[in-house]
Amino acid sequence: MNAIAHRTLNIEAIRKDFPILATLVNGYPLVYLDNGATSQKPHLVIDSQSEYYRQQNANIHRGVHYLSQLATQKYDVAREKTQVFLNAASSHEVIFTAGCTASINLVAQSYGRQNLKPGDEILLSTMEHHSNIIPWQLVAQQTGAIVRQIPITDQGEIDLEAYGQLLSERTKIVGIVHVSNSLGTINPVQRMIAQAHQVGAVVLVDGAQAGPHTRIDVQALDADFYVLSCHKMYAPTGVGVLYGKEVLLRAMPPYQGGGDMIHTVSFDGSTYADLPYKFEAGTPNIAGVIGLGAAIDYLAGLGRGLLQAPDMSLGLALDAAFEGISNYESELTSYGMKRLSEIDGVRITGTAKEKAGILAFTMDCAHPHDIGTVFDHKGIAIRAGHHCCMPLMKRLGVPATARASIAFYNTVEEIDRLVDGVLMVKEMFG
Amino acid sequence: MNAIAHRTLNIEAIRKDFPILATLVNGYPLVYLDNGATSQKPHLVIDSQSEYYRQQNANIHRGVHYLSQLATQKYDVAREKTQVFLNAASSHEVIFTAGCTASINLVAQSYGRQNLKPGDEILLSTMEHHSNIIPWQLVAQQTGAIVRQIPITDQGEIDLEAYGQLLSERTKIVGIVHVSNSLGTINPVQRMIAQAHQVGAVVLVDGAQAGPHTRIDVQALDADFYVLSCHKMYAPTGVGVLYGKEVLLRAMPPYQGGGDMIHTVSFDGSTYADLPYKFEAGTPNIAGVIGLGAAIDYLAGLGRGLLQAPDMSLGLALDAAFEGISNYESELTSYGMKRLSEIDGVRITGTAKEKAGILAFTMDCAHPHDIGTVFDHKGIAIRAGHHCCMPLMKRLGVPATARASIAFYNTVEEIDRLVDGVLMVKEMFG
Amino acid sequence: MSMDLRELYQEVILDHNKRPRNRGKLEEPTGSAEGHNPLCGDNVTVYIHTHDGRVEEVTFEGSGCAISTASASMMTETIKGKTLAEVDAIFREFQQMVTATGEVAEHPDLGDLEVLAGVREYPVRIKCATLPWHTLHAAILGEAVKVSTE
Amino acid sequence: MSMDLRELYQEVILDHNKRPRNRGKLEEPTGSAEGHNPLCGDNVTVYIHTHDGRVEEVTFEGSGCAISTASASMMTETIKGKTLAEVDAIFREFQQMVTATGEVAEHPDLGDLEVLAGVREYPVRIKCATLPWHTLHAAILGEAVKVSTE
Ligand SMILES: Cc1ncc(COP(=O)(O)O)c(C=O)c1O
Ligand SMILES: Cc1ncc(COP(=O)(O)O)c(C=O)c1O
Repeated sequence: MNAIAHRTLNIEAIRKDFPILATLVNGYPLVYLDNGATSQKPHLVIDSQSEYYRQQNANIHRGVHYLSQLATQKYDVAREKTQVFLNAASSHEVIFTAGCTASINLVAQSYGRQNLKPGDEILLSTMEHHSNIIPWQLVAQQTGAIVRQIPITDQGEIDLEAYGQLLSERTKIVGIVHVSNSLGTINPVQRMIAQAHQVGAVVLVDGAQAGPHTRIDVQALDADFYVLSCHKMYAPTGVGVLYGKEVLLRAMPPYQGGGDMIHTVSFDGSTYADLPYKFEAGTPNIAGVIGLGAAIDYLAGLGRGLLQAPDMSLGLALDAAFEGISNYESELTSYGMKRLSEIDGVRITGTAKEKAGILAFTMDCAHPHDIGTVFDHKGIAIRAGHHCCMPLMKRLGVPATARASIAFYNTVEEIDRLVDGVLMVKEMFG
Repeated sequence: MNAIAHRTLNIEAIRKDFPILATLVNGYPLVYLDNGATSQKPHLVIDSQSEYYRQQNANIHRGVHYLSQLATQKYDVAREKTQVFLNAASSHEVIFTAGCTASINLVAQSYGRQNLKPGDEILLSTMEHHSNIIPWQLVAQQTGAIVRQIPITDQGEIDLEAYGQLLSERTKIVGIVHVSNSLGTINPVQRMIAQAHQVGAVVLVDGAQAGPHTRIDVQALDADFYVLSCHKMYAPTGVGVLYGKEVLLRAMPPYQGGGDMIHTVSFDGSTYADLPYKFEAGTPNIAGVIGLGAAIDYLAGLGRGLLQAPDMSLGLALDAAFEGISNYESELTSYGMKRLSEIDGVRITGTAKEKAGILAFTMDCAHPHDIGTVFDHKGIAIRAGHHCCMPLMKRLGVPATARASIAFYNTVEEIDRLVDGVLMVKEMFG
Repeated sequence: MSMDLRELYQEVILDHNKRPRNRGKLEEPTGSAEGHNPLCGDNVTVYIHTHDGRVEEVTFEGSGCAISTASASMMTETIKGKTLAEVDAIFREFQQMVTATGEVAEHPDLGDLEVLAGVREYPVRIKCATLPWHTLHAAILGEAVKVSTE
Repeated sequence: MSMDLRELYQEVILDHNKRPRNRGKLEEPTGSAEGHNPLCGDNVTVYIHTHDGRVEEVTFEGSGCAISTASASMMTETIKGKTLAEVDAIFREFQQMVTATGEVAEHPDLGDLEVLAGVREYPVRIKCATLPWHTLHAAILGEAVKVSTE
């Protein structure tokens, strides 16, 4: 993939693929730096939704008719694309859910409730999103298991020494965010998984912020469970992915009951369908899943464009796309970090060595909420708050931060406008 | 509302609102009679999705910026529209979920797991959809409660005498489908709820097939829980509604944990948000919920058109729309029942006195699956199978039925084509 | 799109559907198995009697669509008297025929069964055609498992 | 769309934000309460000392944005010395001012607080302005509850 190092994404062309980027806010061109909350969608994804409802809409799996067969085929193909996206060993290991949060709850209630006993331990890092904390607290209450905290350093990295000491034969589950939504830290999940496996624990990796920015390979990571939030990956709202190793998924009881997840039903007892259907009760978000397929196609298209190889396989195209995306996003992040750190009274939150597109900061003179409002006035969309990471905020000793989160359609000029915004806040509140 | 009796929907104009109806299948104009599986979507709903992604897309609730405020406002307004749709007392009683199946699982796991004790009884009718059976079997296994069956008559009606005898102080929950997806039977839910309340049981009404065809009034029914499947109601895939009485919802523990459903989170314990957020963990299907709002607007538009009252309130407009819709759909159903019953060797399944748009049948000469394939060849989309009602199929003594399910955009000519299809099957297999 | 309906429902198929051959139960089978397609409610039970690695008797029972009934009926006719190795080869060839995409190959060993090639054009119906075969396979192996083609 | 930023962040507000009045703890309050806005992490505690139905002392502590800090600061200035009935009326009027849509009414009783009218244009910020008031309300009632404006 070295060929790519010298080729760069055509950002100007890419921006035209995302119609919302042309919005004017309050007379200013929108600077969308809230990608960590949700990404924008390219035409290809938006149009896949209308096309589906205009030409293919039907319920899947059970229909003999034309539309149902079309819809089923599109849905199944999206699962195969997602398999390649994650480099899963089989498409049966890809479960579609309503969201990343739903995926984690599924694992906690199905795998967790089945396997946890009183005194067993669940390890979660201080930097986890609430979605990777509360489901475990709930199942801990139900089973008598104990949630323990993997501490972090002042730079916002996992304290690996402490992690090693926390691991023991009591450890049954480790939950770890791949890329932190509040700090940008890229955690050494491969290494952490290997360590957890040594004590016999399984690991769930929260890939909500990794999916949109890095090439994922669940087999190389040896992850037991890996979850994605598709609306953050240029795809529609209402879709999540749960990857699980087949051997684990097979042994797990169903989470939700309903249509499509059964084999036979009677009032005397029911039997359940095979993977992946066992975990897809009821009519899924068919249009949304097809939209996820379109988002993966879009990313692959970027990769093929970079290498001018229109016939490249999906996997290689995604390799190329994510190499291009992460190179470019790192440049933007470094530039932003440098510019922000030059401003007096600005403190950057999250200075890990391995770090992806998050610029989070606080200012001495102004509360993040005020920063957000001033920015909004200039058309700059960032997030102010705890970013669903209250334990992390407590650890950092701040009630909230202002967070700009980057996607590959952002530009250096937009980072400059962010910095101008910071200067304006200083002038106003300083 | 009597004014409406003499006015009828303009079906020709309505068909133009649904772009997929112009599809040709195998050279024949599509006859879409699989509305029970999923409905088609009007332009207004389809366009609401592109408009959202082109102009408003952002994550909701936590954002200070322009797009986030737009999206939040649209999402909140959709909840208020849904409140009117159901005539709920408060918009806090309207919970958005990933689907009807998810709604029932939520109630089973949250209300059920909290309230059921060994020996307690859950009553479900023989005609329930698997989605209203399996979740209760799962919670019964977890709690030691017992699932009992409310039998039906040969016509496909609830055996009300048997129901009365089954009710006892052991009865804690009754699950009953409002309109059967396999038979079309409209169940006397108001009366059944009153009876259940006398023994202190709560009632969940499965309104998946009622929502698209009848005006719902949860307060008049005095339903404790009422669930909707929005993709069957002209809205996007991936959205469901759970209505619950405030007093019940307040006392229930959260179902899924994650962002937005919390008040405070710490590793020492967390506290949960108020209604409706307590039950909406994680980023919801924002576009889908906004699409549901558009579907409700579309229906209201039909009602306003019928009465030529463009300024009519949403509630009254929905009254008018559903009066028009159910009148017209009953006519189509009666016509279809009459024509099918005239054909030798065709047996109609479901002959309840109160019956909505379902024409389900078996033929002596051909299996439903073959009927479906022959129909498909002529562009007629119906469903062949057990319709996620295996216990009902067993009760009826058939492995499967062929089911045509009607929506207000269907026509008499389409029913005629259905009948022609049946005659062709007879010719081929007879 | 789809080919003419008559190519799916050929006369031979309609005939086997109406008058299935070898329908019934075997009194003392050396193996039997139950197959189920939950999508359409098809149920089939296959009874087999083998001796010295050869199929002496094979029958089926159950309710299913025309495709699965005809497939079961023709299957019993075709394999009676064949060695288990031959049965295995025919099963493979049959499966290949109904799932292959692209060029339609010749299948001289399949005899009448070749009329089922038309299901290739009807993806959801392929399982109807293969259900009896999977069930046969289980009956031969003497597995007590229930087969499902979901 | 949104009005000029200076109308939200008026000089008076910026001044109260920088130099909040009556910040601190009361030694022996007759009531106190804690308020929390989980959306932005704002926290405020209000201490009150009333005697004979009149506010003798009122202070606040906590960390919050400029709007909530200024609102708390001005609130304490405005209500000191007022009867509880007067406080109640002012609270109502304040709430009406920051949530009303349409015509902007006059609010002569609110004094300086009137500069907060600008939050009307910023729906997500309204809760910042009202959090100290809800907390005050709880402190007066002597409720041990924690207030949340979620
Ligand atoms: C009566 C009934 N209940 C529940 C469901 C389940 O709805 P969904 O698959 O949208 O969750 C359906 C739809 O198939 C239904 O017809
Ligand atoms: C790291 C992380 N995990 C989990 C989530 C939850 O994702 P969703 O809200 O899409 O379920 C998010 C998004 O907010 C996140 O950033």
